[in-house]
Amino acid sequence: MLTAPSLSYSLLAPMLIVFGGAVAGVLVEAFLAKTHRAAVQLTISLGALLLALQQLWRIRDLSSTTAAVNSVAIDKAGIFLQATVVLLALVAVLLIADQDNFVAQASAVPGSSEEINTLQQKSQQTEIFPLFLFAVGGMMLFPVATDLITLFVALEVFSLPLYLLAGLSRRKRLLSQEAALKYFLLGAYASAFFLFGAAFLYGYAGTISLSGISAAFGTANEVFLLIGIVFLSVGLLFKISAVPFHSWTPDVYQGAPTPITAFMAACTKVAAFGAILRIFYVGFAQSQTLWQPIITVIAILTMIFGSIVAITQRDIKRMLAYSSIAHAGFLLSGVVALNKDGLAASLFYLFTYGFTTLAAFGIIGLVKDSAGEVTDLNRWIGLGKKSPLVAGVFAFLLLSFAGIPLTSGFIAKFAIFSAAYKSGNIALVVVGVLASAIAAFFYIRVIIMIFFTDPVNDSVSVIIPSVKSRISITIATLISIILGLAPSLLLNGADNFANFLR
Amino acid sequence: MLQTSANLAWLIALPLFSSAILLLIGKRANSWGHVMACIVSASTFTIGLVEFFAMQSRSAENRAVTQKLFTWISVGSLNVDAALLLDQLSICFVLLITGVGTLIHIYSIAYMSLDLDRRRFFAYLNLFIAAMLLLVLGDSYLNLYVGWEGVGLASYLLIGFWNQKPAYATAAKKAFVANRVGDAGLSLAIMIAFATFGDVSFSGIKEQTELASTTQLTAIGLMLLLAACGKSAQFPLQSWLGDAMAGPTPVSALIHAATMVTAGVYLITRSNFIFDAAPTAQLMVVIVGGITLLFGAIIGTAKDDIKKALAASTMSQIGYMILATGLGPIGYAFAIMHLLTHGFFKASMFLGAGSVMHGMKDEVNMRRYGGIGKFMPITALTFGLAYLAIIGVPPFAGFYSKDKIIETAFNAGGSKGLLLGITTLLGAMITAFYMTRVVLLTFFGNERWGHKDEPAESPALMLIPIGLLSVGSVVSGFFLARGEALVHWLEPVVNPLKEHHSGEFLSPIIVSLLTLTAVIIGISIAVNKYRSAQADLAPEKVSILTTAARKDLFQDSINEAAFMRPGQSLVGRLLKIDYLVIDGLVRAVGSVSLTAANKLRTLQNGYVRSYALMMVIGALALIAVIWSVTA
Amino acid sequence: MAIANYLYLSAILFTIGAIGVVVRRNSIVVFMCIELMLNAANLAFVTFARINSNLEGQVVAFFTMVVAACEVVVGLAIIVTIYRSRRSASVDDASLLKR
Amino acid sequence: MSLLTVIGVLPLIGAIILAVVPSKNSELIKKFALGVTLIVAVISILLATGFDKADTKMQYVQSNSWISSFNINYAVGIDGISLVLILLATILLPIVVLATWNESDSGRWGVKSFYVLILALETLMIGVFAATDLFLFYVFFEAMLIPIYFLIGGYGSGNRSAAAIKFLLYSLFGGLLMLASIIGIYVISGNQIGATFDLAQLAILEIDNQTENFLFLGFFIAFAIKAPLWPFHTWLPDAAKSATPGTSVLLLGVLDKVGTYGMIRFCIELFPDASKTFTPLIITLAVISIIYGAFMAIGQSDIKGLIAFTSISHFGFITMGIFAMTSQGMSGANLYMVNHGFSTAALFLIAGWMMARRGSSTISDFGGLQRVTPVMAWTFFIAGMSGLALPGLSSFVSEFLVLVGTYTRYPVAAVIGTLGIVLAALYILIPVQKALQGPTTPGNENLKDLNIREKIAIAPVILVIVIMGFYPKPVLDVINPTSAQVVTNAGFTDPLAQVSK
Repeated sequence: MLTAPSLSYSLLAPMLIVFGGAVAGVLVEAFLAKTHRAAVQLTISLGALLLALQQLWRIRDLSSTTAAVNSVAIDKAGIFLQATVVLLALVAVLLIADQDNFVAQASAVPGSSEEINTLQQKSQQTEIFPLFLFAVGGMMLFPVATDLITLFVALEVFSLPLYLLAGLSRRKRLLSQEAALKYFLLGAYASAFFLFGAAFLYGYAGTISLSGISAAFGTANEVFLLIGIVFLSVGLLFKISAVPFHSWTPDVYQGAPTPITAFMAACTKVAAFGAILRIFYVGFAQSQTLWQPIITVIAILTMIFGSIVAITQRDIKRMLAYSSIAHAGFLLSGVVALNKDGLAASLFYLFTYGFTTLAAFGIIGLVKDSAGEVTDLNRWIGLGKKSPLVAGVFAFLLLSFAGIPLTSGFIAKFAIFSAAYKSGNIALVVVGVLASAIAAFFYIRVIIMIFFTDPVNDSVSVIIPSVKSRISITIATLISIILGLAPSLLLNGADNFANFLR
Repeated sequence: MLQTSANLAWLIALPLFSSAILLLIGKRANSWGHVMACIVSASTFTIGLVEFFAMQSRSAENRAVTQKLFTWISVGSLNVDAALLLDQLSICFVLLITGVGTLIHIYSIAYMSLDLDRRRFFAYLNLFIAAMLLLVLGDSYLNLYVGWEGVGLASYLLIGFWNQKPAYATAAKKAFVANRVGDAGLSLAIMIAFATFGDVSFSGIKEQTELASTTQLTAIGLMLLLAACGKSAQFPLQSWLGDAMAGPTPVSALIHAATMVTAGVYLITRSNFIFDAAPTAQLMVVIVGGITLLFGAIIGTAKDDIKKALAASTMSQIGYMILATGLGPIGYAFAIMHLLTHGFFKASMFLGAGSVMHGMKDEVNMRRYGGIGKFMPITALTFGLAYLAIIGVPPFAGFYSKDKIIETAFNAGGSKGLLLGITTLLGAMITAFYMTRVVLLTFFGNERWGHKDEPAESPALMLIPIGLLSVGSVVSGFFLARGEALVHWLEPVVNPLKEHHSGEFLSPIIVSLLTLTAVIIGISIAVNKYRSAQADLAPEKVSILTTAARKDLFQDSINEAAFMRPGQSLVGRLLKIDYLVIDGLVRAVGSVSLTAANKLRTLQNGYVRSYALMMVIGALALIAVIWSVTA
Repeated sequence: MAIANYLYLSAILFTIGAIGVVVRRNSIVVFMCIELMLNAANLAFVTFARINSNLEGQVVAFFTMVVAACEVVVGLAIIVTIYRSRRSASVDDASLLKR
Repeated sequence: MSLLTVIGVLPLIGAIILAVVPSKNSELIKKFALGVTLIVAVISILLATGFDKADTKMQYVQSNSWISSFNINYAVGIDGISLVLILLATILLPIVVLATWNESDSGRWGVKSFYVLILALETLMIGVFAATDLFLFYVFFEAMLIPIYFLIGGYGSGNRSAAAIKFLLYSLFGGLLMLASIIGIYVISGNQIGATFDLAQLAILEIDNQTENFLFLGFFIAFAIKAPLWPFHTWLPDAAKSATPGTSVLLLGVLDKVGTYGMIRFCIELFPDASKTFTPLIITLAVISIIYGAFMAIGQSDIKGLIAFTSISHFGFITMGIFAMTSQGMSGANLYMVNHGFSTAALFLIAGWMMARRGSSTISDFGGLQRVTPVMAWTFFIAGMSGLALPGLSSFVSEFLVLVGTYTRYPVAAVIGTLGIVLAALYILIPVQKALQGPTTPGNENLKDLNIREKIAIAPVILVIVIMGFYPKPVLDVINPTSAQVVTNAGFTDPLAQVSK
């Protein structure tokens, strides 16, 4: 007799709540009057995320590999990653809630009378909230998925909403749509690689579970394994923007609405790195001699490429995109390290980097002129004089990106490099610090523009942020500062939670 | 164990504090500063005398006294106390410095009376006295070094006293730099001494001299010689002395004639235990002294500036002393004797020259003098006495001291002795020539100053010191040489009697006769040449030798060609290299990164298809890499 | 027929898809090429399921089809919007974001 | 809580109070800053009086866990070497504040930020010398860059932002190399004795030669940039030319000492074998620095550039003394750090006043100052004499110790180094002649001499320069035991005198 598969809802609750919230959001979008939608949607999103967070706290000491028929592993690291995603999403949703950034009706042709009408009537559509929640749900699933198909589904679940969200900017719509198209086409392309790789891994191991793949090492056809690892990696490396699969990053970061860029930059990294860590630590740990060299090379290329190309960027969002590429390189050192320290360091890094990124993009969203956001760096000149506080916070965040001591970015870098050193990847550490030196240059260049160059007569100004943005930026900045001064608050946690169930 | 004395520190402290007070209080001390400086100087002389008589009353072995002030530098095995040593050698200097110094202080009150900065001048003079006393009282090379550079500083300040004239400021700088070269030698000597003996005190090194190798001692000796060359204007570091005449004349008398420039002689004499055991270094000392005594003498023949002529003479006379110190144990005493007598007569001459300048509105060109003797009889008389002393006419002071040196030179033995003897003899002849020239051009002949104001005799405040000094130039030699008083006095310090009169080449009488002959020849040539000559203008058509002498034997040109210009071009080149190469490399890192960034940016061409292509290539490359690594 | 041939076919299809994305300009065609790649992967799954004699691969194929359908929905939405804005479906025209 | 922590934290509290309290009264802000720095100076003197000179162990130690997962502690303590450097910093600071009273008025962000930065910098300076935890040291080491960067970029003159960024990038580059080495030694400690950053424990690690060499280089390059040693020096003249005089004093007088301090504390104490291996190279670089810096100084037409290059020459001496590995060289180098701090402070402060009065930093724009502004000219002269190591002034003792200490082990280096003292005469006397002597340059006739505030500020510096020249014993007594300890721990003994009694 067939028995229904048993699901431990208690352990899956966080994800289910978020997905439930997303579905509720769709219903709200369909049935509720336009005037109330925005408030209700925000409430649902916040509620779902907070509830999920509470559930994560509840299950923080539990673990199971069979929560969903061997497809999902609820373990320490998984919970940490999920919590990171949820926390980041909580802060990000406040940024996203500033509807001003989003197109009122996505289907309206840019510049058409239809678009103008919807803007005038303030009949803003609020599909971004359910899309956002779906993405968050996918991101929560991705790092805890333990078989290839769940991974693939999770990947698509969080990617597809992001493709759409990238195209929803109210201003510069052509660029936004282009970003969406590029993101979608390349993302789908990468997914195809991922799936093809998954097929070969299945062919190699005869099973789609990561532990099965690990167990099969030494008993099966290594060519399949090799093809499988490479193609699967292409899909994963694409998501984290590792060179040479990074090309979408600058274009999409620049074109997407800034709150979405913030969300994407912070949360996608966490989810994708979470999955990579699990796949490589659990699935490919045995075959490390196969992949460690290439991931090392990719990490090195990524650090250097991101750092160098960022030097000449003139657009702040684009520059941070390249910066995120460089950070992906640093984070890959944690993957290569393949030890507990590497995992703990990566967890810490993802957390701090996420909040710093959110805050940075949040601030970028504040710098505006009459035509909307100003991302051209030349027009940021002299911002320090106009609004010292915002400029000062932004400078602090840049220093954190650069990894100057007393910022969280420094502790993160230190942690991840020492893990890499411990695993014997000294070259990676040396290149890492050199790339950091190059990277410091472009962060500091921005600081110079903001503080040390006399302002030209320009209409650029920092708008007074809404309460939501203010809360969001403040929280993110505070977390970044606190983790710089007292990293133990999180490091110990990361240490305790650095454990994958196999 | 040496006796201690609590007075020594006062010798240095008094003038030092006085100097500091004068500098710190500033203009408010204008009215009484010079008086205080003189009193302080006189007090030091008194202390010196007290110490001298106390010393005399003790037996020869117990005459030296010390005073430890405090631990100065103590690191590891290097222990240097700030401690003073007053022995038979240093008391000579103490008396000379404070005695002549006091006279010159008094002289300066009148000489500098019109100068607005007289107080500052006296502050510098006191500073000099303090530093010079430290130089001769220091009980170790390091303490000596402090005084050594201290007198250099005082000399720098005083040469540049009128530094609003750029040439004077340059002269001061030149003196300091040339001295620094010598100082570098002294510091190297100290380093070598410390590495060799683990000690830098005179007594500590003296005890261990026999243990050291000749090479080590020679190295120390040569470095000490370099130091002496710098301070005493000996070849090849002599060129600063002539320019140093930029300072006020009392300075020239005190520092650049009587005391500071003789510090080199002191240093070598003080280091007798090293030179006695290092023949090569000793030979170098002799050579340097010999060259310089002729060098200075030749320059002296062609100088029209009275102070520069005297400066050249100083250089030459110190050459005698240095030469003497290189002649072994017996030479030290004679060097010191000549040093002391020279201190009297040269100071007297400089002050006399100052007196003439005072009367001649600061004119220094002797061709603008003439017949001054009848307007300034006392000055002329004192100058004349000093003149007789320097050329070595018996029984004036110079006769006793110079004759002894010439005699010792002849007795140095072999061809070396002959060569040295002839050199010193030649020097004596030229000295007689140029000094006679100075006297004739200045005090005799027709009046050439070309204005109606007749020069008047200087005030008593100036004449008294000159008079006292000229008395010294007359009698000092006799007293010092009588019964070899100085030789015996210095015996405990330099042990001169061991080889005394060992191999006599020429008897003293013959040497004296030879010398007198040389002097007379020199005088006659000068008298012949300048008795009736129209000396208004320096002759244009002159021999190459004269031209060379007028240009200081090309010393400045050589220095410029050998050091200054290469140095300047090196600096210029380094400035360029620093910017283009070293900083250029740094900037290149930046521009390479920028270029790379701009090149790499072009990969990001905006086309989805090329992004996709990059991904494909990336994937293929990964497969290729793994394949090649694993297979 | 040897079962390996299915794998070769899968590889060929995947390659055709991959090349198609690189060489074709029309965004619809590019998208179809990606679908082709997904299906090539599906074929590989099914083949491996056969080779490994278990059903997991076949289950995956169903999942993939569903996901691909979702992708079509999202993809076409984006492409159509772009087409309406630009009156062009060429992927090369969407190249404002660069450098 | 250790007294050390108290003096470290006080300036920071001051900075925070300044930053938070909304006051626009710039006089009040300045007086507050002066008060804070004075209090810190007084307490630091108390600290010194309670210091046991004979004890070579760390004193005033305090250790609290900071980042437990990496075993990083807030661990501070001082020995003789760090004590004198802390004193240097705390004593110079009120002087700088007083001396450069009006320096911040024309800055980019006003007076308040200037003093917030200065006070924050003081905390970091104390911290960097007091840290006994490698990680803590690194944090201070790097964090120091930020206030200095803003001080140069915001309050400097000329091409200030370019100079600031050059300084920052250069230092960051070195710092990151050092980070790699820190990570290395941390990991090695983890493998051998359990991960730690405690200096005393790190010193006993056994590291294989090749690794040790690489780790050493990471540290050394960072410190050589900081010090700076040829050929890593090109940032310094630019920074010194652009920074305000007060900033330059802190930069050259105190911050750059971190480089030479680091060479002793980290390069030598942690990697004695590698230090031995690289000594010939380092001595060579030091000698080149001495001569090169001197020649470059001679060629400078800008007074700030001149002081910067003289410092490069002096840092050459310090480095040479350190790596001579003799007690004289080591003590001399330590003393040199202190002395150079004061004499450079004097030079820069007075040069700053000269420039502020004349509106130019070109040496030849001055002339005849001795007559117009005698006090200013005299103080500059004394500072210059200290710069050329005139006996009787402080620098002489240290320079002599360095040379003598070097000679006993590396005679050739010492001989070449001695050439530096001749060149020193040139690079000091040439500007002295141009600026102080000669006829008064037109435009300078009415320059004002130092006012009371300036006199009060400079007097202690001159006093220290003179007293330390005659009586360096109190400082040497503090430095000697630790220096000797460093030499011994590195496996060296002083060369014996070649002949023995």
